Formats: sequence, structure tokens, C-alpha cells
Amino acid sequence: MSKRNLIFLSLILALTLLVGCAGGGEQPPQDTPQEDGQKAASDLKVGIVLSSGGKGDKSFNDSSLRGLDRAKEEGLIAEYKYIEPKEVAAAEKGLRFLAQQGYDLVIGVGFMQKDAVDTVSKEFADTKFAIIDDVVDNPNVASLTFKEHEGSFLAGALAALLTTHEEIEGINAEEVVGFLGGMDSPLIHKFELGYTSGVDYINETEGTDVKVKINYTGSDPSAFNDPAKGKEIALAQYNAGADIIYHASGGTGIGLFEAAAQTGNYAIGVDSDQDWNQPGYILTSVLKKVDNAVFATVKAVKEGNFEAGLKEYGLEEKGVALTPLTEAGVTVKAAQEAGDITAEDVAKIEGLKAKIPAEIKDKIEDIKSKIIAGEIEVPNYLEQAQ
Amino acid sequence: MDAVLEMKNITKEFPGVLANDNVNLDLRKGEIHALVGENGAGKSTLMSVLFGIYQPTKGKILYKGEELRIGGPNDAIDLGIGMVHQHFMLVHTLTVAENIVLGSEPSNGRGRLTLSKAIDKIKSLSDEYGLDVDPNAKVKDIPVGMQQRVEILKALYRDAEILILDEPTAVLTPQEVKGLYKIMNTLTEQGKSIIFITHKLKEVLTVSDRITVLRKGKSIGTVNTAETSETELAEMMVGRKVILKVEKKPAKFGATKVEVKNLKASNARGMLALDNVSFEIREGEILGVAGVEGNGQTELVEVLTGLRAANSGVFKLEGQNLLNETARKIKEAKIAHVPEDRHKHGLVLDYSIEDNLILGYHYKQPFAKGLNLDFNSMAEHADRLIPEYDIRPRNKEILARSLSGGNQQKIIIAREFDMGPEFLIASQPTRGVDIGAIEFIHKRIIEQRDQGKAVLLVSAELSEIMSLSDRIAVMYEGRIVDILDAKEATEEKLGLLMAGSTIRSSEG
Amino acid sequence: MAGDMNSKELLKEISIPLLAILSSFIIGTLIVIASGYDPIATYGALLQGAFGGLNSIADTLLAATPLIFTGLTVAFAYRCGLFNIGGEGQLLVGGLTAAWIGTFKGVPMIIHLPLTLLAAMVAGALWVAIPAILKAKLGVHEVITTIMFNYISYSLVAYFSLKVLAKPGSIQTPDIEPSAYLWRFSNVLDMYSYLNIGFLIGLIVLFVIYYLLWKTTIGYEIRAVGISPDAAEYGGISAARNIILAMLISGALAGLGGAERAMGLFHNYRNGFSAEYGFTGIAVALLGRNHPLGIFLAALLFGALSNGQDYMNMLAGVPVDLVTILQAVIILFVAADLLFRRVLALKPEGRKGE
Amino acid sequence: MEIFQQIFNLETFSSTLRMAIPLMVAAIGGMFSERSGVVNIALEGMMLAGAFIAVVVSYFTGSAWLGLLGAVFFGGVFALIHALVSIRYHADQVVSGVALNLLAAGGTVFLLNILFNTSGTSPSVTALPYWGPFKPTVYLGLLIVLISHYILFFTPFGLRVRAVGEHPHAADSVGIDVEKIRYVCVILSGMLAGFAGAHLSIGVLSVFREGMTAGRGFIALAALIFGKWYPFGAMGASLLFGFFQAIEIRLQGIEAIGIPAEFIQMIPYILTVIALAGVIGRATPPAASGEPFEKGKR
Repeated sequence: MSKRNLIFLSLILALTLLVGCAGGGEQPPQDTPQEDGQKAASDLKVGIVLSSGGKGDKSFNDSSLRGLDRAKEEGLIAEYKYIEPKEVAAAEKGLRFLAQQGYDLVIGVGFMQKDAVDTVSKEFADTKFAIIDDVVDNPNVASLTFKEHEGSFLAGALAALLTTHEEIEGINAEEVVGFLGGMDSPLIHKFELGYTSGVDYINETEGTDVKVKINYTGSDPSAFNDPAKGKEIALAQYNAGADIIYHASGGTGIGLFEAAAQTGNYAIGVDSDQDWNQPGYILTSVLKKVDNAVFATVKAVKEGNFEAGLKEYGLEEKGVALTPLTEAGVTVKAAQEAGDITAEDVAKIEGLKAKIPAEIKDKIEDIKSKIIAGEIEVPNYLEQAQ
Repeated sequence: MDAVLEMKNITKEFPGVLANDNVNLDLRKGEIHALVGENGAGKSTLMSVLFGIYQPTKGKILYKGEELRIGGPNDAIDLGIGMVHQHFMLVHTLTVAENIVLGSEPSNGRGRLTLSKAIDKIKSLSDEYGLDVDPNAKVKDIPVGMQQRVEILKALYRDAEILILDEPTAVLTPQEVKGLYKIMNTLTEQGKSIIFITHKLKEVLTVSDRITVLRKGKSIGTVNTAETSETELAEMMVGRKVILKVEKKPAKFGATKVEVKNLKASNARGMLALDNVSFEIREGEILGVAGVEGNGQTELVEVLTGLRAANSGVFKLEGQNLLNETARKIKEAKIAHVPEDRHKHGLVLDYSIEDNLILGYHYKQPFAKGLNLDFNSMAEHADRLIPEYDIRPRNKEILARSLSGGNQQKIIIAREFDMGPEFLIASQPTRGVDIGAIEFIHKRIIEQRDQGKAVLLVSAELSEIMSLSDRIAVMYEGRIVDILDAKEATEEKLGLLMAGSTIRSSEG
Repeated sequence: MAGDMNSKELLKEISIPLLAILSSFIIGTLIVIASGYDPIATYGALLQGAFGGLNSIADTLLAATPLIFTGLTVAFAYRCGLFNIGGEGQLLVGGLTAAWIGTFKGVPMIIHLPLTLLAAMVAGALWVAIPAILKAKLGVHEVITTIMFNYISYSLVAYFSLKVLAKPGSIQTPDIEPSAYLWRFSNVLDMYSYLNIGFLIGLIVLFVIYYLLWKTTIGYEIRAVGISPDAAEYGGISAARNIILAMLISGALAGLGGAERAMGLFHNYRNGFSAEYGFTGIAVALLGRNHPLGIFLAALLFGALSNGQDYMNMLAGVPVDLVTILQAVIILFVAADLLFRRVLALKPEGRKGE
Repeated sequence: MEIFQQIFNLETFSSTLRMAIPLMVAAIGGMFSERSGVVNIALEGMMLAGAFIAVVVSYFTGSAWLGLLGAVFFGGVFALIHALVSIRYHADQVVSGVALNLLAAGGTVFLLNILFNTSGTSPSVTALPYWGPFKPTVYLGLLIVLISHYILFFTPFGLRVRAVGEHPHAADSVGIDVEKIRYVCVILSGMLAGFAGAHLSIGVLSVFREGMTAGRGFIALAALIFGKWYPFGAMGASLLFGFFQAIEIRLQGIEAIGIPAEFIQMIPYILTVIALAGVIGRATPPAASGEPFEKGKR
């Protein structure tokens, strides 16, 4: 073998080692159990198949896992197993794998798994299933859906109320707010419609004329993964007079937060508590409490009162909510304790919330209770479409 | 002995091929030393060794008495060796000056390319040696003769003491050749030494001082030009007595078979390449087409074989109009074609001999039944033609690529002649083919003529044209300047015509 | 299969891909070890996922099916001297077309099924028609144009699937009619796999392409153009015509691959329809030496990898992206076969020139 | 008129510039590679690798500048694979490019898992600071165009690159080391693509996200072709494509226009095909691009 051939091979090997050393001695890469079959029979086995964003999406995958972590902490389960499918077809395989391995509860995250959960749950009538974000009408499946439109409505109301308060730093004279969508798809339109309805409601009740700028990043799943474009969209909207932008765009939203920090305008996060992403620029986040729903389902299975069928989590069920408008949310506090963010950051977050006028906070509370009471009907894009 | 350069016992072996076998060559200061030999005799390999492109397996190189190792073109250039390749090594998109300085670019202290001084030097060199080159022109815009002078300038710019000219006359008109000779003489007068590679014996005798002959990788000997003759050189090259004359019976012409009138066509770059070409060929006649390469011969053959569209004109075979028909239709009209570049056309090199023997006829009986190939009749066909045309090795499964040039050419000859053509178009039929195969091919062409077929023979070898043709058409800049009876044609006359000087144009 | 190949040459031909695969797995092993995983468990899980039981084997064949088509897509064009890198776009366009035609109601299966397959093939062929014509008539290099058409197709297919065809409130098109279903083996076998007769169609197409290329005058012409367009022209074979023909067939094969996904696996068009089958097809063709038999084996290998990767993740916890890395390294090694030829002191393949 | 102002204002143009920079710099990288005779469709992968390394280095050192350097350096190392495979081992350059794109896509996510225990998004890291209205990478990117033009047309190295890509045997015959020039150019292309990736991850943003280059490497390739392999041509094309992206955002939601965003997204690719077809002046690649160089062969 000539010298240069050796160089080629060693280059490949060097890259290999680079890949390896980078990870080498760090924490054990996965905290999932190995299948050893030694566990006590009474132990509840829970497995979950994540959606395509995978672990660490700072969105509903992470939220689902938080629910399971909580179940673990509270002693409902000893361990759980999670699976990250790369392809559409792989989700079904993951669900079936878990069912075959004798898991008592198998959870599928995301509407993309609807067909898969439907199929597998029919095969394993004795296993309990849950699907998040869609409905599967089988006797052993709990369908956990969220009234994202209700949360988005509150976000729209908040944005519309706040954009008229020019005296607040970062709020301009124009009555414009923005919406940043990821992939141009029905579920995201549900967020959009909730948000614009919230703005319209304020326009009606307050007599304002707030307009909404709406942009979608693209038409395929990569639209959830293009923060650079997300930032450009946000900058364009801010430039066009928007001062508050709400997003439902997955990883693309990171670009929105950076744009907000850069221009000194504001953003509203989605799914998880994203307030600490750019402390001081994110007013609030529309929480989708997947963790609560997951936790409740695990608990129900453990306690033997698992119920199949549709469970809609709205404002009333605390399945959707805004992060507190008065102080940092629990996630932020936990992050501070874990050392992920500094006290300074938390101060910034709380400082921003303090700028929101109390009357607005009251109005939001009022709207929330009206929605729960059914006095305000928030339109659901998915129901309209069907 | 004032040898500037000596190559002693050079042996160069490639896997399975002994390209140079104990070759000796010495070059004196101020001489033109011709290196002759047939294709494949090892001339190029020897020069590549000298230029550092290959390292010799054995042997040594002495420069001004000092033994040294030439590790690459850079070493050779540093020593003052310059090479003018047969295929010019010029980058067409760059200017003349950029091409000349390439590899030893002048720059100011801060890394900026500075051409102005170089351009001055090029101009003065150009004047000194009478090269007449515009340094600022783009290479793609200047004529071939000037491109060659740019190549020479490239070497001179690097202060070359030794110039290697590889087949420099192939692309030139006889007049341009004379100009080149003059330049070569000027160079040697100024003390430069020249190695002149060629296989054209007449040129060698005209211009060189000494001649070294290579044959099958060995050096056969070095002779003084003044003391040798064409016949002696030919014998040294081939290794046996060569019959330079072709035996042929008197012609028996029949009716007009091929009619070409006012043919006009453009070349690949869209320039007019054929300008009102007209001729006729009778049954039993060979019409030779002479001319310096690049004067429209290629385009003429391409138009007649359906590979190039003509702008206007007439082309009829036995009254059947074939102008701008497809290549397939033309083949079906029984026109056979031996192409000038058998690698580019003629053969699918990665097809077997068997597959190549049906190229162009593969789609019809007996080789195809509907859409299916008929492997039995393909095999029968190959088994018959391979011995008949002496194609070696006698294995129809072998890829055409692995055959020698002569045997590759025989595949084409076999296929094209076997289809029973009425009109045979043969372009450079013996280029790069060894002497034995040349005789064989010539015999086959004459055979066709004697069977009453029409033959169009295009060749850059005047001797081939003159010995085979019944009439000779001379092409210059896309026109047929004259058609002579072969008996009246002399080399001088043809040479003048090839340079475009017709009686008519000298009058006008 | 190849008549003009003796056993020694055959050995040489397959030794390079095998060495490439072996080397890649060695590198994969190093990565696995360096990342702190157990290589035996990793590869064990990979194997179990790919071949551990009827269902797994069926899933491997299912994963191999689109790769057979896209591998042939690349190889068929390659035999005509063309590099069709747009298989991905052609597959998507073909798949969407099948998912649309498949929804037509009231058409008897005997018409509907072939009609849908045919429509997908036509769509795939049409999608490569412009690059094909540009190549044939103007000599525009097909690599760039087919890449550009891939990106055009992403937007176009997204538009039609989401905004025109999708059922309301969904990001997938409505399910096709049963009359356009490709029959699934799970109908008679006790397994979950969606393996369907699309796989058998793949095998038939492999044979048809082999026959077409080596036993017919069409193949004789296409291969001649691929080796030497000038020689082909000389032989009365229109290079332009054959380039277009080969590209259209190539695109049709990709379209057929899309049809199998739409009619056999998903029964609709949806997001994530193709797991980059078009690009993996390049690797499959390369590894399979552009020969149908080789493509079959290479498709099986890549099918097994992509099927096994999920078990590797589920059982050994290794990120599935390891398999992507493995695939990339296999391609690099196969492409750089000169490395092995030098190491083994084999003579390089004759390319051009003398 | 109001619509007009919404679409064409100062912000549109700075947005155009920000979006054009990664295309421009990667396209210039591609230009060096292709001018020297090596086709590079791995720009996408090299950008992605650069974006990732920039974030990793910035994360572990706390310095965005080191991140940028790391991206440039590693982009070069990554490109070295392409160089070795396609120059030394005469591999098909397109195939090698496909493999590198795959390697970058798989490798970055694999490493995200190993390093940060996540599959999608890296932690936030220190980003490059602002220099006036833009990040430094914007100014540097424009400077790169100028310098590249100078190098290509006013230096001995540039002359050699142009010669090697058009007629490598001619360059070889005057003693130029063809392979060396190609190595340098391919590595340079990786470094520039790495720079472009870093612009995205730590210039525009401060995180790495799986697949975040989102096809920009291929648009850069299109810009290179549309710009006919000239630095200013590539710059012009990048600005044009950046402009399309900028107005696509601004056209959305303006009902009166009514063109679906998908169709505006296609424009760069369609334009490139049109350019190749010669409708607006034929784009002809360097004569020897894509051909492995074999000494002694011709």
C-alpha cells in the first residue's frame, strides 16, 4: 500500500476517531433500559415512539418525555423506553416492537403516527395505546389531543392588546402583529386561525384595528428545520410594522427569537416554555402540556382506570396554557436550578413580564375564563376543514 | 563531439510492453536531429522519458556530459529542453501571452501577475526568430500555424536550448511547412538544437542533419542525412524491403455512379466548411481527395455518410437522392464508410469483435429478429469474417479495445466491405496501421474498384493518394480547387494546389 | 448473467464492492466503539432487525423494493452514458401521480391497476424529459439539470399534494381505491409487513431491463451510445434519440418505484413519502456495478441496512444515523475503487484513450 | 403602491444580502473547485458540516471567532475527502459528492446525539458579534468575492487554476502540478463552504439545527452556473436568488399577487435550467471539469 493510500485510510480513521472522541467518555448516551427481562412482573412498562423532530426538540417530544420522567419520579414506573424513528414507515415498526416486547402502554407522538397506531393497536388488543395529536377510534387507544387553537387565541389576544401600548419599549406605533408558520399544513393553520381569531376578538371588543402578518416557511417538513429563513421572515415582519410575532414552526422558530433579540421586538413561543430561549424578548409561550396528558395516561394505567377514547386537553383541562404572565414558569425555574440559565436571565424574563400592563393580564384571564365557560367559541381549523 | 545531450541504453517497460529497448540517441549542438519510426516504434515514449514524464526503467541521460535525472517536466524545462507536442498544449480560453508564461509566471513582489514584461520579451523573441505572433490574442482565435509558433515561443521563452518537435508538419500546408523549416534553420543557426520527430521520410531528408531510426522500441541506427536515401530509411524503419508501388490494373470505368453538386456545409463551429463542392465518380473509379487536414475533407465525408447536415447541394448515388439522409438510410443505400478516426467512430471499443462486426447492420436481418438480437447469426458472421480478414486474435469475444490498431482497422474493413457496397468512402484508411496491414487494405480497396464500385479515398498521405487514385481532387478551404488525372499529378503540382494556389486564383 | 465475463473477471468485479462493504463496516465498528456502544450488540440488533424472522425479512425486501427501481433508474441511464441524479424527483412525481390516479372510483381493477402503474411511469418519464431533451439536443449536462429538477419537484409536489389533492385537514392525499392496491403478502402470510407484489414487479423489471439491454437491438444501441456516441452515430444509431429514450425509461423506472410506495405501502401520498430512495439508488447502482443482478444484491444490502437500523436503535440504542454514515462510507469506498485496485495491485479499469 | 413599498424597501435589500452571502461564498468555493476541473455537488454537505463545527467549537471554547475558524478548517478537512477520492482515486466526482452530502447529514445528527444528547437542535452558543448593521461574515463574504476575483484573474495561481480546469495536460506539460492545484482548489471550496455554513449557524443564528442548510448548497451550485463560473457572476446570481427569497417572504399574504410560494421557490432552479439551455447566453462549464487527470493519457 502506498503512502498516499495510507493517508487516505488514516484520514477516514481520524474522522472516525473525531466522531468517537467527541462523545467518548461522556455520560452514557441513552438512559433507556436494556432489555433484560429481569424486572418484576408488577412493574409497569411504558414505551414511546417520538415524532420526527426527535429528542431535544424543545417542543412536544421533550414535553412527552418530561411527562414520563415525572411518572418515574413519582414512582409510577421504574423506567421507560423511547424510540426515535427516522422514516414514516419506521414509526409503526417501533410501536409494534414495543407491543411485542410486552409493554403495557405504548404511546405514539404526533399525527403522522395515526395510521400506525391504528394498525398496531388492532394487532395487540391487550396492549394499551395512546396517540398524541390525533384520534384513533379503537377500544384500547386513548387519543390525546390539544386545543391549540384556544392557547393560540390567548396569544393573539395578548399580542393585539399589547401592540397598541406604544409606551412599552419595543412596541411601535403600528397596529401590526405577526404569525410565523412552519410547514404550510392543516395543523399549523389551526394555530394560525386560533391566533387571528384572538386578534379579531380584541379588535371587536376594543375597537382597535390590529392586522396580522402571516408567513409560512415552506411546504415540506424541512420548513420546520430552517431557522435561518425563520429569522429572515421575522425580520421582514418586524420591518413591516409587526412588533409581536407568534410562531408554530418547530426549529424554525429559533430564528424568530434571534430576530426578536436583534431588533428589540417580541416573540411568543409555542409548545414548551420557550421564554428562556432569548430571555427578555419572549413574552410568553403557548404551552401544550403533553407532559400532563402523558403523565395522566400513565397514572390511569397504573391505577387501573385507563379509558380509551378521545381526551381533549384545552384551557379547562390545563392541557394548553400560556406561561405565567407574572413570573418565570416552572420550566425556567427548573432550568435555573439545573444551571442551564443564570439568575440574570431569569431576571430578564421576569422583567419583561413585569412590563405587561396589569389590565392586559386581567383581560387575558377574563378571556380565558370565557373560553372555558364557552362564552367565547374559538374556531378550530381542522373541524372547519373537514 | 559536441553532444549537448546523450540518451544511453534507455529502456522503458510498461506492464506487458517493452516500449523502449536499449535506445541510444545523441544530439549535437546546432543540429536538427530527426527521430523517425513507424507508429508504436517508441518515439513518443523516448521523448516522454527525456521530458521527465516517464522515468526510464534502465539507462541514463547525459546533458552536456553530465549524468542527471529528469524527474519531471520542470526539470527538463530548467535544463533548457522545450517540447512542441503534436497536439498543442495550449489553453484555448487564455491569451497567447498567458499560455506562454504559464508555469513560470512573472509577478511583482506582492504576488500579482505582471504580463507586461513578458509581452515585451515575447515580442522581441517573435521578431528575432520571425515568428509573427500577437501576444494579446486569445489562442482560440488564431490559426493553427500560429498556434504552433506559440508553442515554439513557449519553449524559447523558457530559454530552451533543445527543442523537441513532435510531428510538427501534420497540420500544416506545404507552404507552412517551408516556413517552419526556415524557423528551424534560424533556431539552429542561433545555436539551438532540435529533435524532429516524424514518420515522413521526405521531410526528414529535406531538413535534418542526422537521423536516428527506431523500430519496435529499439534504435536501429543513426545516419547522416547526406549519406542516406528514402529507400534505405524505409528499410530501416520497417525491417524489410518495402514495395512503395501499389500493383493495380488499368481502370475500366463505367457509368457515373456518384454525383455531388454544389455541396455547402458548416463545421462544428458554424463556419462554412464546404463551399460549392462538386464531383462525380464513375463505376470502377477511385477518386482521391488530397489536401492539408482541416480543409473540409472531414466535413465532406461526414456529409456523404449522414453524420453532418449539408446546407444545400446535391448528393446522388445511382440517381437516388441521399443528401441529408440519416446515416442509417445511407448505409441502406449500400454506402460503406471507413472513418478517419476509428476510435471515435468506426468502433465501439468496449464492444466485442463480434458486436462490432454488426455495428450499423445490427437492427435488421440476419442479425435481428424483431427487437431481439440473433446471437447465432452474429456468431456465424464473426466466425466467417475473422479468418477472411485475418483479424487477430481469432476470438470474437475479445473487446475491440484490446486489439492493435491494424486489427481494429481490419474489423472495420471486414464489416464495411462485406456488406457489398456500391460506393466506398475510405478516410485515412491506413492511418496508424502497420505496413503489412497497409498492403492488405490497399489491395482490398483496389479490389472494390475492380469490381466496378465507386471509391472515394481521403488521405493525408500524398503517396497513398497518388498510388491508389484514378483521379485526384484537391481541397483547400472547403473548395475543390482542381481535379487532376492521377497520371498527370505530381507532388509539386498537388502541393501548390493544396496551398490554394490554382491557376485561376493566381490569375485573379 | 453477463455472457462476456469469465469467472476471473467476475471475481475481480465483486471483490471491490465486497472490500468496500467490509471496510465500511470496520470503520462503522470503530465509530461504534469510540462512541461508547457495544459493536456486537449493535450489529447483532442490525442483523436481527433485518433478518430475524419472516416479518423482518419481508420488511427488508419491502425496503429493498424502491431501491431496485431507483438503482435501475441510475444504472439504465448510466448504460447510455448518462447520470440521472434526479431519480428522487421522478419518484416523487410518479408516486403522487399514482396516488392521484389510484383514487379514481369505479374503475375495474383489471384496468385501474395497470393504468395507475402506467400513469406513474409516464409521470416519471415526463419529469426527466426536459433534461433529456436538453442533453440530447444541446449537450447540457444532465447532472445539473436533474438536480435542479429535483428541487423543482419538491416544491411542485408539495403544492399539489397539500393544496390540491390532500384531504381537508390532513397532510396526506386521500387513500386510493382497493382496485389500485398492489396485493400484499400479509393477505396470506401471517406477518405485519406491507411487502407487496411491487417487489415481484421489481424482480420482473430487473429481468426485463437485463433482457432489454443485452438481448435486444434497443439495448445494443443504448449501450453503444453509452460507450461511444460518435461510434453509434457512425453506425446509424441516433445518439440523441437513444439518449432521450434511455432517460425516459430511466425516469419511468423511478416513477414505477413511486407507484409501488403509493399503491403497495402507503395507499396514498404523504409527507416523508420517499426516504431519499433516489439518492440511495445512486449508491445501489454503483455498488451493483450497473448490472441488474448487482443491483438486486445491492438493493438487498441497503434495504437490510435501512430496515435493520430501527432495531439497532431500539435494541442497542445507537442513533440510526450511524447507518447513514455507513452508507456514505460504502459509496466513498466503491467510488474510490482505485484505492483497492492499487492495494490489490489490480490493473485499473480501462477508461478512455489507448 | 403600498404593496410596492412593502416589497421593495431598504430592509428587503439587507435581507437579500444576508440570504445571498451563504450562497455567494459557497458558490465561490464551488467555482474554485470546478474551475480547477473538479465538480463539487457536495457544497451542501460541506456547508452543513461547517455550520455544525462552528457551533461545536463555539460551544466548547465560548468564542464564535474560533467557531468560524473551526468551520473553515474543518470544511477544508471534509473537502479533503472529496479531493482524495476524486483526484487521487479518480472516483466519479458526482458520486463522491453524493456520498459526502450523505455523510454530513448523517454525521452531524449522529454527533448531535453523542455530544449533546439531542437529535434536533444544539444548545445555543455564542454567536458572532454585530459590526454595524450586519454580522462580520457579510463583509467578509463580500471581501471573499473581491479577493477571489483578484486571485483568479490577477495572480499566477489563478492563471494556473484556469489552465488546469480547461486543459490539464497543457498545464502538466509546462511543469504545473495539476493534482496539487486541484487539491488546493477543492480544499479551498470546502473552506469557503464551511464559512458559508458558519454564517448560517453562528452568524445569522446561534444554534445548529439538523439539516439547517435546507438545500442552500444546491442553490449555491445553481448560482455558480447561472453566474457562468465567474466570481462576480456568482455574486450577482446569489444576490438575485437571495432577492427572490426575500420577496417570496414579502409576497406571502399579499392576496393581490396570488402566486403560491412554492412557485417562487422554484425560480432559481428554473432560471438555472434556462441558463444552461442557452436562452440567455449559454453557460459552459470549464472544459475539463469532471474528468480525472491521468498523467500521460490524453
